[in-house]
Amino acid sequence: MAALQELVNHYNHWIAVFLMVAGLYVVVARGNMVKKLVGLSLFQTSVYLIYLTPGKIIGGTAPILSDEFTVYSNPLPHVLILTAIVVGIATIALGLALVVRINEAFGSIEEDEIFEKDVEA
Amino acid sequence: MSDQILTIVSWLFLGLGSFFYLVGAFGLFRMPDVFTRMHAVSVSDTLGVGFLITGMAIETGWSLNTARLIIILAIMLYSGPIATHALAQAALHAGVKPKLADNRLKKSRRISATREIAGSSNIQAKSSAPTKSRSRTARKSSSATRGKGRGQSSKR
Amino acid sequence: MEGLTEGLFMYMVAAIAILVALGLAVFRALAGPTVFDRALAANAVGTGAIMLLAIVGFLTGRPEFLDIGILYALLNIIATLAVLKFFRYGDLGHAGEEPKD
Amino acid sequence: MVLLTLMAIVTIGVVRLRNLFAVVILGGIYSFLMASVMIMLDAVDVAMTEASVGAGISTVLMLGTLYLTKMEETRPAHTPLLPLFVAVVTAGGLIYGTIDLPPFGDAAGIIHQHVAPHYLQNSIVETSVPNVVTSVLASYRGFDTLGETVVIFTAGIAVLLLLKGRRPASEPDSNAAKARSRRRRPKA
Repeated sequence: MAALQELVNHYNHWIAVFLMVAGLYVVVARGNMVKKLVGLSLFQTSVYLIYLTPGKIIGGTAPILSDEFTVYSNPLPHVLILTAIVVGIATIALGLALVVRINEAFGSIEEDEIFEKDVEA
Repeated sequence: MSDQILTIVSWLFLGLGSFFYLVGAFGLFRMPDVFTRMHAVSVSDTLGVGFLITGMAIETGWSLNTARLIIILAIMLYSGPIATHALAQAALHAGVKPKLADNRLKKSRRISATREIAGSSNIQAKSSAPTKSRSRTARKSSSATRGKGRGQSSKR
Repeated sequence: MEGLTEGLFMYMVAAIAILVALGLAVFRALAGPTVFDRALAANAVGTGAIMLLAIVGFLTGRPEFLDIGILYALLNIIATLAVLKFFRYGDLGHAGEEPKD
Repeated sequence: MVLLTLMAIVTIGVVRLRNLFAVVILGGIYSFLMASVMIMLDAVDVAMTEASVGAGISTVLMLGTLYLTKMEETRPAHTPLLPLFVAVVTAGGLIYGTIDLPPFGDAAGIIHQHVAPHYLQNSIVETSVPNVVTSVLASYRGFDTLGETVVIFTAGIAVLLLLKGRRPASEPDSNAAKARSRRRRPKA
């Protein structure tokens, strides 16, 4: 029973940790640059989840004020994450543009092949 | 009294919607190839969503939320066929052959008959490897009818 | 769910049905042999997200958020069409169909 | 919880698949699921942004990049034992860290004590905007938002500079590049 309580209390955190680690793994282990960027966005999304989780209050409602409700979830993480999402997509767009340029210069988006060609050149 | 009737009616709609939605999802899960799966998804996209939204609208009564629900329903009713059409066109263009489609063609009747038996006995077999086919229109029409038949039989 | 009165029971049923449907669609997206299966499953997941949003709005008593559902529906069709156009023509900006802004 | 589990499953798919198209499509699914989770966590504004950015813009951007580059990932050359080890160790440390976090949905958590009550009580008086997120974003933390806009502007300029000097390999190429830079505009 205590274990179940623990699971309910921390399930969001654990999933966020899993997503984060999966993103980290993709970024580190995969050589394909587009895949790396997907992993980067996975990592970012897990951070959103970690931020938003403590802001929720059970029985609370979204922070749009209304006369019928008194308990609201915390609006502060929402604001931070809004900023983070928009900055994140800017990062991804820049990374994708870099990938396109790299593909033009080296004819490949695989890390290993690029290293080989770089050594040759 | 009329409130109660409305509640019961909305419950009915919600239950029917849930049922059809599940049916569509199971079709997506079990159907053998892209085109039949598309057919199954259309069940949940039209009947399921339609019943669910109608149920919610009845529950809400006349308000702004009803208008929102109706807008969502309209968008989904328009966008569903467009997306499905584009999907079918793209799949055919890419050379994905509808499964069990060629038993209407005379020349390969015998082969396809055996294939049909194999296919119907093993519904969850994965779609066959994409092969190029020249006579696309004939296959398309026959696949449509076959897809419908299969979908209805699985629904019961 | 402490506020689970009888009127909300059917919403719970619908929510569970949609969750199951989402699970099946996700399975198809993972297992689907062709890319079109995945695109179809993505479309189904988008639909499920919209319906879940609406149902949850009614469950928690704040159905004002249906606006977001409209946005989801529009996004869903745009994303699906983008993917399919990509497969059909191999390019998003094909044949002058790119919107001129 | 079910949604979170589904997200984890989709993540496994993203990690394992090598067809980049499938990865991008799964990324779209992932974004939709994430947006649903955010709805559950009462973050409706964030959910809206995540759906439009994650499922809309980034899918389209990734597809454009895939068109300009390659569609299939090569098989990894060496077995990823070291990254796996690093990932598992990191996961262990992070999970150890989560034990001390306040339980989910606790109204007595520290986060709810300090700044947020002020916003919730006073924003309607001070800014007369019912949506607290909007009032905080645009009024209390307006400079943050300005900085964010500057970041996007910089990124847009950088992308333009990167893609501008491209030699046109073929006609549709330059079209797509233009489409990419054009599509970036309205978001900023």
